Amino acid sequence: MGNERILEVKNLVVHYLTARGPLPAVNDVSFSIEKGRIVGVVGESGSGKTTLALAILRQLPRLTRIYKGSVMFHGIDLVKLSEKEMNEIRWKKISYVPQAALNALNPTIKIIDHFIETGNAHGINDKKLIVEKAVEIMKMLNLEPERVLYGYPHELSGGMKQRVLIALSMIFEPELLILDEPTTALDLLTQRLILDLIKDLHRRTHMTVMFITHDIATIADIADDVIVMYAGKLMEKGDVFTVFKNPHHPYTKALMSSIPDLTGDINKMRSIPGSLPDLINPPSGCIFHPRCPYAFEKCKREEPPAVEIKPGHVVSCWLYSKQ
Amino acid sequence: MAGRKYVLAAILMVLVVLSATSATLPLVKAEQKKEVVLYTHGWWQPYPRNRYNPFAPRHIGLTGLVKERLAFWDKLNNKYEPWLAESWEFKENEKKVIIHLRKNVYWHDGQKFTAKDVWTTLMLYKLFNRPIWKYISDVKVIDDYTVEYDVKEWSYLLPYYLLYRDAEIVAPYHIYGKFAEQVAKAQSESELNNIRTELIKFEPKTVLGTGPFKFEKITTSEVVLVKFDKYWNADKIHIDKIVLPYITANEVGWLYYRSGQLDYDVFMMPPAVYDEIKKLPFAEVTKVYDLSGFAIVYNFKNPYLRDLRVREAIAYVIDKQKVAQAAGGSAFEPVDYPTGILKVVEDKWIGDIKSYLNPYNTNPSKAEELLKEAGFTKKNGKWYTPDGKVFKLSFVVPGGWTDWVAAAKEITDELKNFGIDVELRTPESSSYWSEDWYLGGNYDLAFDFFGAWMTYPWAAFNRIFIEVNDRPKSQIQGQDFEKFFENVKLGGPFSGTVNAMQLTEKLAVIWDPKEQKDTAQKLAWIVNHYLPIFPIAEKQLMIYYNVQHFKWPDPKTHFNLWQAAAGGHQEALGWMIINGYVQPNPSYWEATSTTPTPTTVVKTETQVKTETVTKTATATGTSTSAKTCGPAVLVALAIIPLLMRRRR
Amino acid sequence: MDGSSSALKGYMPVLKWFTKRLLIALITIYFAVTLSFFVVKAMPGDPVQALIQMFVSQYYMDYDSAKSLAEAAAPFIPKGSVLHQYISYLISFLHGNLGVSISYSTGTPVKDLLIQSIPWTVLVVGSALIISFAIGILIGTGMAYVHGSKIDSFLAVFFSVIRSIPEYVVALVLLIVFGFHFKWFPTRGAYSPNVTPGFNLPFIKDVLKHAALPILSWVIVHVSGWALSMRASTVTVLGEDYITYAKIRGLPSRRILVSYIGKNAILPLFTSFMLSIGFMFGGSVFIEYIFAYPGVGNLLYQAITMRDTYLMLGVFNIIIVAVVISALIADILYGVIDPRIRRGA
Amino acid sequence: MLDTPIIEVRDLKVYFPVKKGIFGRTYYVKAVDGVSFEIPEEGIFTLVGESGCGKTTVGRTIVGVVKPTAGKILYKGKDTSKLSKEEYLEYRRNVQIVHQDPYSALNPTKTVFQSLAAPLKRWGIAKSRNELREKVSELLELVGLNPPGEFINKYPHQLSGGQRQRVVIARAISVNPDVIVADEPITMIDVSLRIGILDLLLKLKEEVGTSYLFITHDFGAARYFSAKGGGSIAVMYLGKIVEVAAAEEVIQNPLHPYTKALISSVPVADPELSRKRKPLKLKSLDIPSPLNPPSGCKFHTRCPYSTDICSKVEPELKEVSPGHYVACHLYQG
Amino acid sequence: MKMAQNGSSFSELIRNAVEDWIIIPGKIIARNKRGLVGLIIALGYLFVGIVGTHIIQEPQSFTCIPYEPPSILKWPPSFEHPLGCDYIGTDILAQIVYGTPIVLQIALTAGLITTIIGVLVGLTAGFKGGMVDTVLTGITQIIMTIPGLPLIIVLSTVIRTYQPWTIGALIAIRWWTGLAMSIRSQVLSIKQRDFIEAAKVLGMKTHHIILREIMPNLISYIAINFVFAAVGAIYASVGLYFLGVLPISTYNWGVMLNMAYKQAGGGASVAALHYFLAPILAIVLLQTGLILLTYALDEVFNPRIRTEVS
Repeated sequence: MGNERILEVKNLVVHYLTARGPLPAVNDVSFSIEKGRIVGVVGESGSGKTTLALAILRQLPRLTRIYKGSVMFHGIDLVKLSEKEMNEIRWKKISYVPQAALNALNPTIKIIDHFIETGNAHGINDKKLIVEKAVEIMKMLNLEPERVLYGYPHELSGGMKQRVLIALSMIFEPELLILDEPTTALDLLTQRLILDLIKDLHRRTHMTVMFITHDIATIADIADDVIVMYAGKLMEKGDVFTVFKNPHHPYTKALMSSIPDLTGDINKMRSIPGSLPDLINPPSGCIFHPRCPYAFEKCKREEPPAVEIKPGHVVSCWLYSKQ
Repeated sequence: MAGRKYVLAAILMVLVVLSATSATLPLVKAEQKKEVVLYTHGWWQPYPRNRYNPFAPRHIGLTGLVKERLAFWDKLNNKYEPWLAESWEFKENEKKVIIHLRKNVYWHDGQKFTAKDVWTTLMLYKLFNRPIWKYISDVKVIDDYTVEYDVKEWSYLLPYYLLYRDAEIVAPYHIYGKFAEQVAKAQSESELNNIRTELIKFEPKTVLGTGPFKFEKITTSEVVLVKFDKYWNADKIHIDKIVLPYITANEVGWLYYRSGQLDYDVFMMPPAVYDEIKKLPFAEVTKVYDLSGFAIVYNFKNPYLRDLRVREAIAYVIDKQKVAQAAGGSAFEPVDYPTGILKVVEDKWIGDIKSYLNPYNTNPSKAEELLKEAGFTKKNGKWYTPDGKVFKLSFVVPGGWTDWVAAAKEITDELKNFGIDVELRTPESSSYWSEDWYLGGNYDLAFDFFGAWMTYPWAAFNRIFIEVNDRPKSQIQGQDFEKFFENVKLGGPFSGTVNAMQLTEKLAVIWDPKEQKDTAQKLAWIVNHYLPIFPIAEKQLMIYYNVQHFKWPDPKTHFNLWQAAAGGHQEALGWMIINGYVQPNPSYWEATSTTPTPTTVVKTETQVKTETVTKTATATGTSTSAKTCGPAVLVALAIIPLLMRRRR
Repeated sequence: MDGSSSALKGYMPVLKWFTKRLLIALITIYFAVTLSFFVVKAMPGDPVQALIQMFVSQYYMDYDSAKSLAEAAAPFIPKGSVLHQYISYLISFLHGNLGVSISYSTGTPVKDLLIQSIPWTVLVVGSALIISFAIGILIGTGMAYVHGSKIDSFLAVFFSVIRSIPEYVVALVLLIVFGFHFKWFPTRGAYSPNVTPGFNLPFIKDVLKHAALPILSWVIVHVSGWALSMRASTVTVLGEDYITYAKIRGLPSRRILVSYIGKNAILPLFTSFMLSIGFMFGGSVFIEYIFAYPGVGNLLYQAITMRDTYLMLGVFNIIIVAVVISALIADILYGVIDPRIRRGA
Repeated sequence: MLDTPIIEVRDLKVYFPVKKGIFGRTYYVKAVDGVSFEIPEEGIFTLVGESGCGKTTVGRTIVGVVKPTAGKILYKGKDTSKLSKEEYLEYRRNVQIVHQDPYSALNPTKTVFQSLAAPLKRWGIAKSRNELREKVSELLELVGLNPPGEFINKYPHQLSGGQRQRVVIARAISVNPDVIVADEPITMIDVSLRIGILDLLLKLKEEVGTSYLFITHDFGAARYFSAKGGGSIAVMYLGKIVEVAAAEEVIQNPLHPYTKALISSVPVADPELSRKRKPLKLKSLDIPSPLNPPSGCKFHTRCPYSTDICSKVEPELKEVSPGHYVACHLYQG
Repeated sequence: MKMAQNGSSFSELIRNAVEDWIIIPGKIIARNKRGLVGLIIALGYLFVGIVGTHIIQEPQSFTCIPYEPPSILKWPPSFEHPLGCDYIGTDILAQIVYGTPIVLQIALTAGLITTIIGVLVGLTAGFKGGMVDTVLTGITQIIMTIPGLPLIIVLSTVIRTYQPWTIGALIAIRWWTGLAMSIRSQVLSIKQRDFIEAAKVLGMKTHHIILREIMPNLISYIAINFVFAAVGAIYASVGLYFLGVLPISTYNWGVMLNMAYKQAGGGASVAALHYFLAPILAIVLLQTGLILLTYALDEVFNPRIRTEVS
């Protein structure tokens, strides 16, 4: 695979402004995505993975601000772009498939209008052209274009909606596609179908994909690289084979053994003790230390730095720090 | 996409148009003021049917302006002056009255007015049993301009009924003749009934009369009359148009006064408003007697109120001065001697027996004495009846009549303070004047008029002793009310016993002034001493007129003209106009017509007049634009934040 | 959905639904009309009595002839037991005959009076409703955009307070200030005498001028309600995923405002808007009374003060029918407007 | 087991009337269409299936909030439809439910204490206030909310999802039930805490002797819970059980094509393995409408192995190897 | 009740009740500026309504100069007649004060009856469902089609009432319908929540489910609607007095408004303007206070905010 870094996130901090004070939903996260790779971002709810995606797209919800850091896309810092310049990049270069899909489409307009308005919004006014493109992608996604395009969102099943959203994100053949939990809330067989379709799409187009999920098994299935997040922090990142074969960070290890899957030894499965930290008053030092079985004195005092233990394999843990 | 924009634009446009047109309105009006227009109020709303039929309920009346009577009644002097009739002869011996009609009179549709029309009208009045037919038995047309009445019962009230009250000639033969002929021929009550029904359903095309003004049209807000060119006295009339905006409430009338939008009217004003209106440079207000007042009616059904001492006690508690003040300080005067005789003629009728009359000046201790004498006891500031119950009275007044309600509230408070528990009830007025309440005798204390719009005292005593709205007093004030006044023991300057009801009836028929006075005095003494009702205050009519627009007769020298407005202000206006007493004020009307541009006219006008006018006067050229902008600016201000929001 | 296979088959359920809905509407009308009949009948005050008193006091008739005249003038006042009256009323109601008024030029059919009054009310209240709805939606959307801010919370309080100010207070103040003090607008009635009713510019201008203050009073009172509901509805819609997603797709904000926020936020308000249209005949008593506007509200007030039973019933029934019909239309239109219902979710 | 099963479900059918669109016409959804199974005393029975297969309806019917259209539920061998009023109440108390969504399962206006004390008072388990406090604290300790004093006066919004679910479990066991219907108890819980909840339920089985009907869509959870607790797993499809066997047997050796398809689709947390796997491809992904289910074998429209008979004859649930039942014509001999 | 045998628990119960119903709501309202203002205004009126009539002398006519304007325009200000006098020299403040209990009684009755009927009907319809629901909803909707204000006007003439309580009840007759329908839909949605099903499964009795499970979730809604019903009743009653449709009782702001407008010329004359404005301001201030109070009421019953405070 090529080494061109299409996206580089550096020291990104995103704050939710709450009544009790700023809440760092994404806290000092740095990583990069290489062209043509599928990067899986995994984390539990509240780990900041969706916020990270929205921050890259510069489409954060109300009362949420990028506090610090940069998002370099082809060497351009997206954080510093004007809204107009950002609009040029959004969707054409970087597009997004939202989570759940149940409510992401306007219930009062037809599917085809979603395509047309998206096209119009980015300067393509030829209706025919847009419809043609939509039909093409839909066929690729095993959807019957005639039936789907002229229907309303509520007439589609969850899996179909999810596929429509993927089709919608593909009409400009973006360089980077961000998929936010595209399989959550879908039935097992539909999940499988969507995963296969994404893989298939990736094989055909070689686009770069950022795949966000809470399900570590799905990552194993689809991703080339993995980023593990916990409470807004990056815990571990690396090549998916390396990380899964040999997880270094205690959180990654615990997370893996807390998933009841079909192959593992049920007697080795156990949940991670304790609960998620309060992000407004986070624990001192390493944010995972209250739940970490290996925690020692230093973990409570100081935040661990990100250490590259192997090229491309980074862990934020005092256990692997040379200091 | 653009739908929102259009909605916004539409709203803005509507508002701009509205404000623009509103600002230009006064200018247009000013331009039209070359024709002399007089404004006075009316109360008719245009509804589909029968508004023009004078026999249908709630028809458009306009007596004195559009319709005329045979004579003008000078209420102050109880004298009659020729109007449609030129002269009349009362022949007591022959039991006949002959009336000579004015020639050169035309109906507004161009037909000549003749004796046939009088006959037609009277035949139709017969159909409805109007009171005149109590006094006459037949009407005959002698020639085109002479009518003869056969009198049934010779009475002092004959001229009143024959020339004034039932002498409004409203039914021209060429339109209503067929009905009149039917009435003349009718044999049975059922036939008459059919004619009545037919007549009420009849729909003429317009209001027809013989008066100085012709009915032009009625809109949702106004009635418009224009000068009738064929009127026999048209030369003396200098008013081209009369507009009667639809106003039914005093408070709205005041607002019209303030803004100079009425030229002549009679809305009752409370002192605050009266003072303010009087201060206006263009306004003048003259007070005349309304020839009526209000009195407390005691219900003789209530066993305690049958006791004269209790009635007296209540009279002593009430402070007439304060009650009049409450009813409307500028419009009510307390009664000096509660007798039923009106103030304006007090000296004439009872001037020499005043020393025998009781003014019932407020005297609570006297009242206490009287109640104790009657067996009442007072505990903890509350009165108890002789049989030990709380003395409780209901007091009923018509709800919508705020002056009465205010007076009643004051009386209630005074009686409560004295220790009598009074509960004030205010049923809706239409319900009050029905057998549900007052006319059915369902009250302990109630309000009624006294005086009855006539300076001759018969009307007042008739209402006190005989009937109200043709309902006998026994129905209103208790079964045995009449028994109390059948054998009244006289006192003071008089002696013996009399029957008050008979005395009242006698007063109606006698013509001898001396006898009239004697009878009236006895009745006045009875009322004053036995208190069948307790007259409290007399109403005054406040006639507002605009001196900037018109010249009016001087109230000092022509008081009788103004006093005629009592019971019919439009009629009085009509009389003043046809006799040339009302003239357009040249300084106002000529200035308008000679100056070329209306805008400047209004300006100079306001500058010439006092400063108050400038503030309230119609729009000037410069302020027009500002006013146009007003609402538009407000709307724009409301929308700006939205627009700004969207741009982000 | 396989409705397209057979057109008739596709419409059958619609027809069935419509019939059922219509039946419910008719039943509602029946019960409401019955209820109001008995309530109005229970009012004290005999209409004939009221008429007699009017004849006696205004036309100086004697009581007996006034009575016979009243009865002659009012042959339509049914006699007999209340039940009998009720049945005959229902029958004539079915024939479209609403009885005859006794207060306004006795004998005028109530229907004629209503036909005279309804257009004025429709003009004033109808346009006021539309204006207040439009302005309310604009303000509400604006507030939702800045929800949570100081301006928003200030406006929210401000509008809740405005909403609770009685409309008669607003109308009185407007009448005194703009009608009499500044004389910007005429104060009473629907049009002036110097214009000819009909389709001509001066008349229309004049009518608009007369309607301005009543409309303004209504708008001031009612705009807050719409603004607050629109704000709530828009805030909900703004939180929906499809809004965020539309923004991410880079749709122009105007498109999002109109077909995303606007359409979806107005939909829930639609039913209450339709119902307000139904209630407009009954909701303008104070304003029409204060401005002496010849609409249904004024008619009703007069009817009540004059104890004009059938006129009262006529107005009541017009309101009831209007409400039921507008609810029916709302249901049908809602199905047409909202695809989720149209295509059976 | 020799004992009578604590719950026995026989040929249960639950049909719901449904209005289609606003335009009238009532259809019947056959949510549960002839399901039979038993929950052994102190045992576990697991229902697995995709959304809409009727597994939740089975659970809700057993706890008595849904009335069965046909079929029987036997509690300790007795037909619950024939119980006396007192017996029925007793049965209801003995069969409790733990819902999927811990946010909706607790009254937001009540504190933990209030939520737990109400059933205790209702059944007279604790009476005085002190007794109630003690008992509630005990319960909280039992479900691992330590120290109880820290939780007892909290409102639901002050607790995390896992803690809420523990309170819900505590409330369910507060009335000492024999059976708990656990309806997707971990679906809404954070990934890292899920096993904790399952372990808690298993612990209660050991300590209190509760039996479970475990309902889930997650084969991993079904396997973990059933295998650890020694129960069996049943796979449901469109209101019917298509396969039943001991936990590991179903997972490792699925027979029914539907089970095969499902299990082969579950992602595996091993990149190498998952890239080698070939999931069973179905003919169609669309689940037929439950309003109008296919004839014969309900799965035949999607089954890659379907033959003529499948669309005509409905296969019965038959034992094909000891303890392994399948409803498929492929195995009907 | 049962807890009496244990003295300490009884006093604890009292302490808890005080904490729950006085201290915590107090703290919440104190935190919320609008609510605090609203509460102060509402309590002010309540104080005036209860105590005011004992402090201030009953209004008496001819005790001051008629049309005396508010003292604030004069120097030195008159403490005797802070709001001036009406057309027959009755102190306006005294009239407002003596009108307060009547207005409050009307508001309270209307609010209570509206709330009670609305909650009963809405709860029953929503909870029972089936035929009961169909019938109740049907009745409610039929009543809803009858125009509100006209119905009240007609009914007031039928009943011919002079008692504030009855007038309040009259106004409530039509107004409960909206509340009933929204309570019904709320109950329907709460009924869907799992905790209701759990309560049923736990064998909780119906009254427990209604009173302890459903009601606490509705209470803030009900409280707010109570206030709105009260506000509406004030508006309606004053309006009807102003129209002159309701029988005039002694002291009432509506009667004042009627008298000020029609008898004293408050709309047309500057001299009487203060008399006209006094009842208007009294109404608007009370309504504003009550509306502001609703903002706090919403928070008082919200467990999230309760825990933040305690």
